[in-house]
Amino acid sequence: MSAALLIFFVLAGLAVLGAVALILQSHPIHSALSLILVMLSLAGLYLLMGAEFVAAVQIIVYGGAVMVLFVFVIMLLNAGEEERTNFSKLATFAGVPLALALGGVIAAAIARSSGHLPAPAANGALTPTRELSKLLFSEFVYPFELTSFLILVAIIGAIVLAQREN
Amino acid sequence: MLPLQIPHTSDLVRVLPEIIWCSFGVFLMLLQPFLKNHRQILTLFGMIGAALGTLGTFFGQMGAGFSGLIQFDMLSLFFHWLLGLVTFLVILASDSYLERENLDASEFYALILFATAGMGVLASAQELLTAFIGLEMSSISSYILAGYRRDAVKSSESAVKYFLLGSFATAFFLYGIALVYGVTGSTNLAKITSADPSSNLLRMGLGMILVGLGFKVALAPFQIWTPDVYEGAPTPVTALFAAGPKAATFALLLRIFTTIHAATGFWFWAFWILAVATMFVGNLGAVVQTNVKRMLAYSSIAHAGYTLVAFAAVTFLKTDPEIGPWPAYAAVLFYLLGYALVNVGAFTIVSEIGGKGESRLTLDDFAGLGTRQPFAAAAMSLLLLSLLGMPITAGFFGKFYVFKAAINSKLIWLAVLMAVNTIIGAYYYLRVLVVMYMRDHEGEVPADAARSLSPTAAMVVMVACLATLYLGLFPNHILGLVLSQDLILSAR
Amino acid sequence: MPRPILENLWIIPLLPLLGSAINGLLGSKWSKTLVNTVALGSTGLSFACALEAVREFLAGGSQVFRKEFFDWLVAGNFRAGFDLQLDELTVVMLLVVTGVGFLIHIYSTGYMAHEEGYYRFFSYLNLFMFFMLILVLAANYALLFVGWEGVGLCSYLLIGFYFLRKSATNAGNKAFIVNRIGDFGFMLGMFLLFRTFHSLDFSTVFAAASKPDVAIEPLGSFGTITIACLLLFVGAAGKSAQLPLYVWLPDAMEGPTPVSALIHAATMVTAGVYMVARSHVLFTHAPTAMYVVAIVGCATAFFAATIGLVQSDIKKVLAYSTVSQLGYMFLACGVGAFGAGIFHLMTHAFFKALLFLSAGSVIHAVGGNQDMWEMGGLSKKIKITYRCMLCGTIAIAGFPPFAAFFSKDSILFAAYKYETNGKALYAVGLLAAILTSFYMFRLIWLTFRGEPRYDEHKVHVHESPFNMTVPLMILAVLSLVGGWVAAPALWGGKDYFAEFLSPVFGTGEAAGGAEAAASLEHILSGVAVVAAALGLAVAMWMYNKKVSRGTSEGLHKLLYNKYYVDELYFGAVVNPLIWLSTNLLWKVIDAGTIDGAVNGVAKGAAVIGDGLRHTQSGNTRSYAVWVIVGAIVVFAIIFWPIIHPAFSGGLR
Amino acid sequence: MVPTNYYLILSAILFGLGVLAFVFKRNIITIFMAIELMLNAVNLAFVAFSQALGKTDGEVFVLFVIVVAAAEAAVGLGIIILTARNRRSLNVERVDLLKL
Amino acid sequence: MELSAHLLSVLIFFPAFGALALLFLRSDDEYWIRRLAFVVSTVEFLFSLLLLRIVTIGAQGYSMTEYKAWISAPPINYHLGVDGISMFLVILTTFLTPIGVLASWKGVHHRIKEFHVMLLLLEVGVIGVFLALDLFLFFLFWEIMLIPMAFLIGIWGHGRRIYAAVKFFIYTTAGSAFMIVGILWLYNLTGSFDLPVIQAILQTPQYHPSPATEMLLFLSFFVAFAIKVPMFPFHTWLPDAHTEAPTAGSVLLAGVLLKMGTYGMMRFCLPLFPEASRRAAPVVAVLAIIGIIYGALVSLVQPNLKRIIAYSSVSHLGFVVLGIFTFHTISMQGAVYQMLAHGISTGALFFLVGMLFDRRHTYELSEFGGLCAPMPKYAAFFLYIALSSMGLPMLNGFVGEFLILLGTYQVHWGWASWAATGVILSACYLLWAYQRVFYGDNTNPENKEIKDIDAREFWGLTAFAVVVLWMGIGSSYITRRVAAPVDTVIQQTQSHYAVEASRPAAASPVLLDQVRNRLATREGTVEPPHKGSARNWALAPEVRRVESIAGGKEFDGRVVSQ
Repeated sequence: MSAALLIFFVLAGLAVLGAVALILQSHPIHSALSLILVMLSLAGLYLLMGAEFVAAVQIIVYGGAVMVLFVFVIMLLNAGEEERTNFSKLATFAGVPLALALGGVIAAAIARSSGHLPAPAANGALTPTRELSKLLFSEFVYPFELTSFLILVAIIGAIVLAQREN
Repeated sequence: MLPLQIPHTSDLVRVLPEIIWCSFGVFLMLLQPFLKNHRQILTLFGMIGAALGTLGTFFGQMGAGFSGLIQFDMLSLFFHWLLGLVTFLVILASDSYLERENLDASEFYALILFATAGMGVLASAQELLTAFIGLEMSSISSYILAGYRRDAVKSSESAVKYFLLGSFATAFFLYGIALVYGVTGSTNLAKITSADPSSNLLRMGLGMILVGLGFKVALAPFQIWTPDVYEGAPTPVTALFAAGPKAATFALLLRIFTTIHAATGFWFWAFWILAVATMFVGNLGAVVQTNVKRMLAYSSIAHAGYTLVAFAAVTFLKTDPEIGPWPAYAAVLFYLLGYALVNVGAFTIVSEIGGKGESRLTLDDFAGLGTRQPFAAAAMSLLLLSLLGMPITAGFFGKFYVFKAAINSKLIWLAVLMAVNTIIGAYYYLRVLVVMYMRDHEGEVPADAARSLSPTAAMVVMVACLATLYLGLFPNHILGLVLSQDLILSAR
Repeated sequence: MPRPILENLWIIPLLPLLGSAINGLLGSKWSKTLVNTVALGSTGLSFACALEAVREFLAGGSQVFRKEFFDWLVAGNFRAGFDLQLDELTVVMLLVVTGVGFLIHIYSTGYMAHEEGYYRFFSYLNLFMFFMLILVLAANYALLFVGWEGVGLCSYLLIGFYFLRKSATNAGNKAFIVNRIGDFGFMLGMFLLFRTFHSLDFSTVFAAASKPDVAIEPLGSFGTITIACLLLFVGAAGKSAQLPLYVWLPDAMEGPTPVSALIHAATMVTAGVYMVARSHVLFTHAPTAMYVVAIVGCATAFFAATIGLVQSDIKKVLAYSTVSQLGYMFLACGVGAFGAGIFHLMTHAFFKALLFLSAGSVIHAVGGNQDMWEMGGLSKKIKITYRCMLCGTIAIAGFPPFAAFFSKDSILFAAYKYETNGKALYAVGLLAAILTSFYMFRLIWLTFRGEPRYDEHKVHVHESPFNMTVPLMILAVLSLVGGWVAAPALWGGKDYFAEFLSPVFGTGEAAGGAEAAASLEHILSGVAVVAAALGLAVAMWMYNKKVSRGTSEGLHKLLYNKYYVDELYFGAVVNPLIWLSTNLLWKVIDAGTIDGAVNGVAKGAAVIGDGLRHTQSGNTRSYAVWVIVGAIVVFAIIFWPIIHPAFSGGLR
Repeated sequence: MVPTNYYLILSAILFGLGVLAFVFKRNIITIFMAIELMLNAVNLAFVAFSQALGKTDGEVFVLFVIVVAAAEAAVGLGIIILTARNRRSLNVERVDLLKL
Repeated sequence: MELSAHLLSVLIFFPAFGALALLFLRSDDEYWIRRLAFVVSTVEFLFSLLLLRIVTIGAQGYSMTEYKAWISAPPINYHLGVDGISMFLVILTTFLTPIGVLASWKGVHHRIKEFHVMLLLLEVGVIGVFLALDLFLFFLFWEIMLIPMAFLIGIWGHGRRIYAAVKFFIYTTAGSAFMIVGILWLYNLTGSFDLPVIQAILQTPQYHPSPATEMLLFLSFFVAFAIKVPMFPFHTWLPDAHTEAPTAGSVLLAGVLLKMGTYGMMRFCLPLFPEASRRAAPVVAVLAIIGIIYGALVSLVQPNLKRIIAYSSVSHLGFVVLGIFTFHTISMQGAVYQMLAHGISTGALFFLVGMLFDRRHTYELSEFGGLCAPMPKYAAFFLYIALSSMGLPMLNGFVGEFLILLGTYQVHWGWASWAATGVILSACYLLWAYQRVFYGDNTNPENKEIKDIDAREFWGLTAFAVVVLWMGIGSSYITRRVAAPVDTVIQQTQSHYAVEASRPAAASPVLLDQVRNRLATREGTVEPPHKGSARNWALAPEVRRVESIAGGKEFDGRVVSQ
């Protein structure tokens, strides 16, 4: 087992652990922390694959900004322990098996048919950030600009929704 | 230095509608501090924005833009018109609603315009990334709009449900894109076209895309969110939901599932089954509703089902070299246009009848409308008959073309099941008519319920009715436009 | 030679129609005199025209006259026109109808003088004349059917004339519906004739049927013509009250008495006989049908006579007597003696009209009561009526030289000579003759002889007015002399009546002719007179003293209740049909099954919809599960070809 | 070297766990986290494919997804705050006024 | 623009303009609303009488047609035509509409304007149905007609009016939903919606549908028509609709709407699907006979006058269907005649019953009795019409029944014999009902003061009475004019495929020329299709098929301009 594989398994294990913890933790703040664990592990995996910029963004934007926002809201709303109600019969009895089945189907489909793909970072090179930015500002400039409006929408939304009644 | 490419002017002209819509959105936000109490002016600007954006389509050249990220063809043109018209009408219809509910106008209109821009992007997207951004633009705006009546419990519930489930579906959509990307190495539809149809991963990816988009257009069983969200959202917003995103998403579905060869042949079974399920769920669900707004929500599910019948025909006809899929495309487009206009009109009436706080939405509140508000009742009848598919209305030709597409593709049983559904539909549409004309209002009619439609709403309803009749009498004018092999450029 | 009336034969029926229309539309506000003028004027003119037409006909050498006036039904190769024809048979019927009809009109002006709806009565009566004339003048079956149904209608209207009486309207309905059953057969008969001969014109059909290559279908076989004849006979049986469709006629006595005389004795009920005689060409090709006709006629003659024995209502007795006499006529037709049948038809018209009108006069005299047990001893108080009625009774009983002696005699003679069981037919006929004589003299005795059994303080018996008695007297004379045209046959001379009709029926079938037959006929007529005398004697013996109604038991009860045939029909047909219609067809099939299914589907949709809507629990978690379910379904569909490679299609 | 399959299967597992979390959790915020988890799974798949194919546009996609996720988070948390204010509960099962 | 050249359009749209004019009157202006509606419908009736000059005896095909291109893709055209059959049905419609206005003079008190608008719109739809030669146009009018009728029942009806209206609507929609599938399927086979063109194409051997297809197509049309007729077992909407409908609604419903079903069978089912019609004929005939007997028996025991008449319609229309499906010229002419006769008789009966309802607000038989005394004129008219309905010779009802039975007997004596029992039963239920209403003592105190008919009612009834009598005597006026079209229908049903296949060019050259010319003229009105563009999608099949019929020429994507 090569070192890369070992690192992969460790990180993958952490990610899955985080995900499972997210599910099992009953306090939202713990779930949020579990999710941060998943994100950090994924950032590691991105690095492992050589996607350094994505890894950085993952940590800065996702792990940093977004998750901080989550934690902030949890604190703001003073969310306590999760109330484990079971009003939904369907979700109670069929939810877990079906969700697992779905994940299984996807995993199985991938496992059976993506064998021909070359391993990532087979060329050993990191993705140059310059390449990335070139794409972003030339080929994908239109969605990029659209994203600005998207963020504007989000700002308006936050204002509109969180505004107190006057 | 990075070799930054300034986009070519022609590319910008191709997205002129989106630019105008977005600019007006920003413009309206900027006006907000100055015109806070001048709702009518804001409405006017919103309408101008919607109209100008629609006019913006006339300058673009047919063809792909932004290095193939978007495709400016007849399909996108058609949907831009549809969206512009719908937005125009929805903004007009919102005027009295915002006044009644005492809501801020500028953000509302800005969000509508942003949403429209997002739908426009969706309609012309040739690249799944663009589509994703467009989808998110329209979706995020929609989430906010759904919860726009902040103090109303139902509105916020509608928003939270829409948001959670919408994001859930988006995740599926994205995962689908990822898989498609993995198999084909691209997210550009033009490049995916020739992908190996036997790849299971591609199949899985397209399936997940179908799940994600099917959620947006409310196909059973992904329709499950629709009644709740439609009921809870402010009624003009519901009108927009039922007309805009649905149409735009169908445009994208058309583009994807006509472009990609891998999604033909056996795929029609997926559409077949989804169509049947959707029609039955929508119609049977509507039969038992007593809330008109919710009933219309169910009916919109049913209509998605009817549209999907034509879809089944598309995927099937693609393999028929003699006829080609164009009649089915035309059917989808015509159906969506007629349906969108009718729905905007119908929801506008419901919004007006609903009164302050949307408190009068049940069938009982519609009782005796025929005498109380003859115009509203007559218009509602016409629109409902169009939804039912009576002749000389848009709905009739819509259904007719769908039937025809289905029969062209020898999907006789699908056509028969659709006929059965039409009969079920007749039952509940007719019930509203019956209540309006044949039953008297029980108890005293509240003072404000007797008030006739506001002028703006009346205009919207008028336009919807006239459009319905126009499409019902001269369907050819529109059909001639969309019956072209250039409809979807990448699908030639 | 100009033939003004013959060429415009339509005038004869049209006149009464006009009278009917005028009286019906305007008469309500008119005085009785005016109504009388119109009614009598139109009928009288019609009678006059008929006479003139007959004169023209005879003057023209008795050529069968036939003229098409306008097309009535035209479709494909089918044509039925308003075509009238006049031949010897028509002449007899025409004169009987217009003549007797006119007399009865006159009588009615007296009889109905105090009734409500006077104008209505005459309007109906004139309308009846119209239809009856159409019936006898028609030159094709379809037009004949017009008259046929039309007289049925008038019969219905006139029976139900006293519409406040439920029994009257019931009787009207019964008459019409039973007639309809007969018409059902008649129509089918017509259809079959058209299928066979491609026409319904008498001339065409009979010409085609009498072609030499049309074989006579032997007795016992059921060929096309036989079936057609039998179907026609069903119609005739309905109209002429034969077994088993006779039930309406006794009830029809609910109508005013002149109606009973005109419609239910003299004319309408003989339409069946007329139709059979008219179709004699067909019947002679169908011995099986003939035999059936003879048996039915004979059986009816006997059967109705037995019921007549015990009836207490004076008109009911006459009604059963009519049924019985009609049976004789069919017997005659059945044994091939069409001429004799028509002869009896004519004499019967005279004497039965006479009897009915006399009975009407009696009823008039005693103030409306029809129960013979509440009469008696009337002979002294209403002498004219008594004499006229006696005249009619002697005639019907068959005593010479009254009319029925000759006609009934020729029928029995023909029956006796008939090859197939002729003797049996003769025997039953003779028995019926005895019964006839008995019940008629019983009637005379109960009504006119003995002591009065009515309350003389309340009932002031009075003779009828002039306009009622004169027709009686005329008819009495006709009952006497009506048969004399055939009388010379008894002395080996000519049967003028038969000879007159021979262009229609052909010669050699009726009485007269061979010497050997003459002696047999003498014997038979002697037997007949003896039979009549026997009936008279028994009646005298039984009713000379008996004055009380007595109890009704055993056979008497059975007869008195008409063998319970009405009850049988109601119990076996009418009530089950109504029960079936109500409970099975309407309640179970219509409301239950079909509507139940329709409403059930609607309910089912609502139930399913309700079920579906419970999936809409409002719980986002459930919704997410549904999305997952949907995703799995989509995957299942698109991977189906991999899971099941053989799957290729199915119903799309 | 780690085969691409491994990454993809991990991605599928994470996606599945995200789905599971969505249907299993009751707290709206946590459910939203489940969505984020699913998006992360998508990102992982994208990066893996991108690297395997030796193309960069997959990573661009990831950047967009992250941006959109951030925007969605802003709006989503706004909606959650609104709901919490209206409802005084974060249990998704108690947000069921609209139904049937 | 000559009026006479557009008579058919005028006939269809004149009432619509009348309805439009009504809208401009004030809703409480009862006086003028009624008069205007009456005048409009009467003028319409006079217009329709002009048709009598156009359709001559023995005229082959359609005596007058109108053709205008409407929708090019798919090729839907405004194609109208009139022949003997449709002419009389149109006249029947225009005759009954003013009667309907008269009938509602006193019975309708609220929303008078809307009522008359609906009545006139109904007339538009019905006349359109009878005149349309384009399947699509036919379907369009067929559907349009539904709404005014449903409203007439639902708004101005009695008691359970809403149930009845919805039932009527859903029943009919159920039928027509399948018909549209059939129409489109037919289009898919032939590439045309034009009735004559489709007929020509279907009769050529290479375009015969397979027997199974033909049967399904036949059924898709037939069920819609059978529901409309209504045939057993699709009849249960009728009693409800009739019972609850206002008088005018019942008059028109029974008078003309039911005829749309039988007309459809004659015009579409038989000529388009001859083989299937013949194969289905035994079943249809048996259903028709069941309808005849069943309707009569159920009618016998109904407690309500309107229900009696409603079930009698089931019975009478059974005769019509039987007459059509025996494919015999006599019976089919009889069937056409019976449609008209039933329209008049039943229309009149409903008119009469409506008068009673105006006075007493009930239809229950038990409420009546002895009405002869207080209202003799009314009783006389009622009897007269009842007699015409039960088929008394020299009145209108007899001719149809007689011809139908006569013709049927020529084909199948058993059917005729069973059907003829209906003649007996019709007398039973009508006379029995008549007896219960009019005869006997007038015991119900509410009936003591009941008024006899007034002048308006008298003249309305007189109009009926005259027509009844005229039709009974002068039936040949009608039968001669329907003979040619009926024979055409029969001829079309006789074009056996086996016979067809043996002939090289089956469709007549004249018709083919017409088809081709029609295509050419239509091409002139819309822009010519670009070669290879999708626009000719709509035209392609039709042209292609016509070409191949014409001479097996290869289709090159363009219309051959002659």
